[in-house]
Amino acid sequence: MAKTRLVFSGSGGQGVITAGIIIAETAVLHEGLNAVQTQSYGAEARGGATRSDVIISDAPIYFPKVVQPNILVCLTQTAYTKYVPSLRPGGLLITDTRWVSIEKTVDARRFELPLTDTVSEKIGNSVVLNIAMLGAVVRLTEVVSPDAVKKVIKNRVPKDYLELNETAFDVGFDLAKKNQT
Amino acid sequence: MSKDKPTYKEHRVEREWCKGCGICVHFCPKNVLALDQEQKVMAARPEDCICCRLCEYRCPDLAIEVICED
Amino acid sequence: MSRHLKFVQGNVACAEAALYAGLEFFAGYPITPSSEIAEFMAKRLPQSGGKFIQMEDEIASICAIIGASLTGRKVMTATSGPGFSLMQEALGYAVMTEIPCVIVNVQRGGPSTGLPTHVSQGDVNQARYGTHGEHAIVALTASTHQDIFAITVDAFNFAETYRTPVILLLDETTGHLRERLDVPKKDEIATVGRLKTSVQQGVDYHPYLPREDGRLPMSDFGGAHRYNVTGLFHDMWGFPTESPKIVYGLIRHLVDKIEHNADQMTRWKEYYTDDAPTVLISYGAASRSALHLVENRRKRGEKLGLLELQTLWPFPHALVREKCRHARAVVVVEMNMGQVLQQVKLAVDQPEKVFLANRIDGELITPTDIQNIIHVIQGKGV
Amino acid sequence: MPVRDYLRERFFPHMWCPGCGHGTVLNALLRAVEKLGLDKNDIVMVSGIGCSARISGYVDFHTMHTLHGRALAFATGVKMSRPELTVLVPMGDGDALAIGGNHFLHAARRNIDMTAIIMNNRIYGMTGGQFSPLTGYGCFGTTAPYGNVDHDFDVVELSTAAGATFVARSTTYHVIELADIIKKAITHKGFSVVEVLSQCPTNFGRRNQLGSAVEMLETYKKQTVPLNSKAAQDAPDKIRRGIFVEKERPEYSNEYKKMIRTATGES
Repeated sequence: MAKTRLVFSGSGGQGVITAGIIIAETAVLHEGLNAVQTQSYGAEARGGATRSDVIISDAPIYFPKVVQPNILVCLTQTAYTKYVPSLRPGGLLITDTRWVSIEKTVDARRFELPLTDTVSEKIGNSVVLNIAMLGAVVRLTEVVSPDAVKKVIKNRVPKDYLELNETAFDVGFDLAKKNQT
Repeated sequence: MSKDKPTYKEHRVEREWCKGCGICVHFCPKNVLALDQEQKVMAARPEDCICCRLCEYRCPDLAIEVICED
Repeated sequence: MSRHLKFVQGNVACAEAALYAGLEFFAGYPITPSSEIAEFMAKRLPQSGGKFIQMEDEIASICAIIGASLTGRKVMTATSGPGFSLMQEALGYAVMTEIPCVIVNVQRGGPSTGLPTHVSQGDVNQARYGTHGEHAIVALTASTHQDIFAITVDAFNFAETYRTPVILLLDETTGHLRERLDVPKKDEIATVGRLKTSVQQGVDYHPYLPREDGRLPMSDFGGAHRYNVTGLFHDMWGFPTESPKIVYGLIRHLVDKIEHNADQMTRWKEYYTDDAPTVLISYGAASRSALHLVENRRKRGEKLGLLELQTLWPFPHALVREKCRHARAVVVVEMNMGQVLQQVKLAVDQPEKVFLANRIDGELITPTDIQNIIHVIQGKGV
Repeated sequence: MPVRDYLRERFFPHMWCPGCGHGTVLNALLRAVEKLGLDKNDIVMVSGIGCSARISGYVDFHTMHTLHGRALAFATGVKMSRPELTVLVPMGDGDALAIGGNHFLHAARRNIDMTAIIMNNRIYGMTGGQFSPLTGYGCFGTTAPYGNVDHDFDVVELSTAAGATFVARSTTYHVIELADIIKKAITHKGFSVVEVLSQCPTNFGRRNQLGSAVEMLETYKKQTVPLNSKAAQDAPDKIRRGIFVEKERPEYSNEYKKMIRTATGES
């Protein structure tokens, strides 16, 4: 397989780092692949610009940062403006309709998904936005299997919140599926 | 039954250790001690010793031992 | 799926390895980007009967582990640049008193508080020269989690074997990076235990009289032998002395026990160095970028080689000289102004063929950065 | 003399000046240890740097002569690792309260079971008489040639506020009392502080016209009063001696032992 280079971007507290960790951990622990995850963030614990880089490959991965993602997720307008120029032409762009308006044409497969709105509507708890986002990414990229991701989620999430997270994953997954025509 | 008072035997002085500060001499309640010509402590009036051992306790050089028999 | 497979940060790989090596006592003070190690220890050490203590600062942390080591425990602390600066005084004490301990420095940008969440490799010289007085030191590094694990076990083994503090120079990138770690099975990597004296109670034990092989068996504080430990120059009983003969002998001993065993402590990896006219020398996170470039260029037929150093101190001059003998150009890839570069220049026959590819802005040097510098060098006709 | 069994006699006479109070502190400490019948192998003494710190060289325990101000940090590592050992930490006033002030506060806060003895001679003796955090306002030192404008700490108040569970003060004149207080401090389960007023005739006495060692001891005799005594009531300005704090609070090593039981699920 070719290297899959993902960048999840948003603001601190949205959980993009956790989402990156989950998909990378899935690749390593359940898919027999190599993966690395790095992150960059400001000094703020909440609210600053945050990005999580993930590379997934069946070959060894040395340089761990993503320079040119072929999959980019933007959960804020700031992140969109900052990172969209780095997206590899022909890549995949996922944005949240609530927070991001697409300003110009990008040479990419574009998915403007109402992630936040759907999560709020169907779950009523936007804290799991990142897991819904992950569901959409998994559906659209097929880089790891949804069942494997759920195994990782099960291991990482406290028991009381497991169902909430699993539902969120499915909501994102189905939303992507619906938009995939 | 009160115990007998201890009987004084001797002051053992580690002469090499004594630095002649005079603390023991000055604070001896019975004026037993004195510094000799080499500025080392000695029991000048041993017969007056009451075995209170304050010289032994107070000596910064750990140079004095008061030997008494209970 | 292997039961031992984990997906963790480099800091956690280091911490897992420390437990594997037999760590029993950890003292630390929170500092980015090393705090994950302390957090791991706070949770895991009490589970295995070990002890974790959060001290009031980094000075107290290193002092506490030295005290604990003297009672027979394997010990470690972890910090980053500003904390490592504070530790220099007691690092010298551990050198002088020959007390085994491991000090992890997850490097960040400096000087001063610098760049807490960004990478740097600026503490190579501080590890060697940060504490005052003449001495030798052991400093190790690695670039992947599997290697961080192995080198951490080495760090404990060297500390115990040579009775010395060992510094692990990690960096923000590898420390925070998550990737796979196959935790080795028990006994898969050899671990060195504390060498204890066989001298029985009642027989004179000389804490600072080396055996014929140069090693100093220890006796635990609280054990059968009472002795003195001091940061002053000391005799074979551990008592202060100013005798020029003893002072000379002790300095020689402290330096020689490291320098004379440099071969045993030299760890490295090499990629295509045999036929490469251009050899890259790198370490830590920077060497991941270097290897990325080397592998990419090889696919296109360009003969680049890489020597990845894992032992930085004692510096492996002979190794570097050997691996660079046939190279027309040597490019040192590091994230500082040339701290390893200086050593490489000392090591090779022609220092003028040694160049620097660096980055000092808090960002991980990229394969492209290195490629661009190689182009410039080649443009010079090398 | 039974206490000589605790000495490393080959290093005597010791290096302290004639009349130095530190020898008397050593004397009283050994008497306390002897009365408690402690085994030499069960005692660790950790000292810092300065005249006071040399005390560790003279006692036949496990001894560690460490860095200026850091003795309590080293000692914390020892005690955490081997809680069954008796840990004694003699310190000078600069050692304990200037460079080591923070370590002192935190050792007290943790209430880790060790005995800190602050040998207060109000000066940096070994380096030649520079003023210390206990020199006091108006006194003279080589770095206070016009009279000190720094105020001093009250060790008892400081230790109490920091959470020490045993706090006492005595002097090198009141040797019977001193040995008894040190004995109680060692027995106390928790962080114990004993401040001992200890004369430095060479570098403090001389520079402040306090006379010889004998005269300095006379001052301790006249200017201090037992806590809660009639004499203390009559003389509110005089320095109090005695045990100021003696209370129970969970001890650090014990608490950690409990934490291990929680962590391993044995509780």
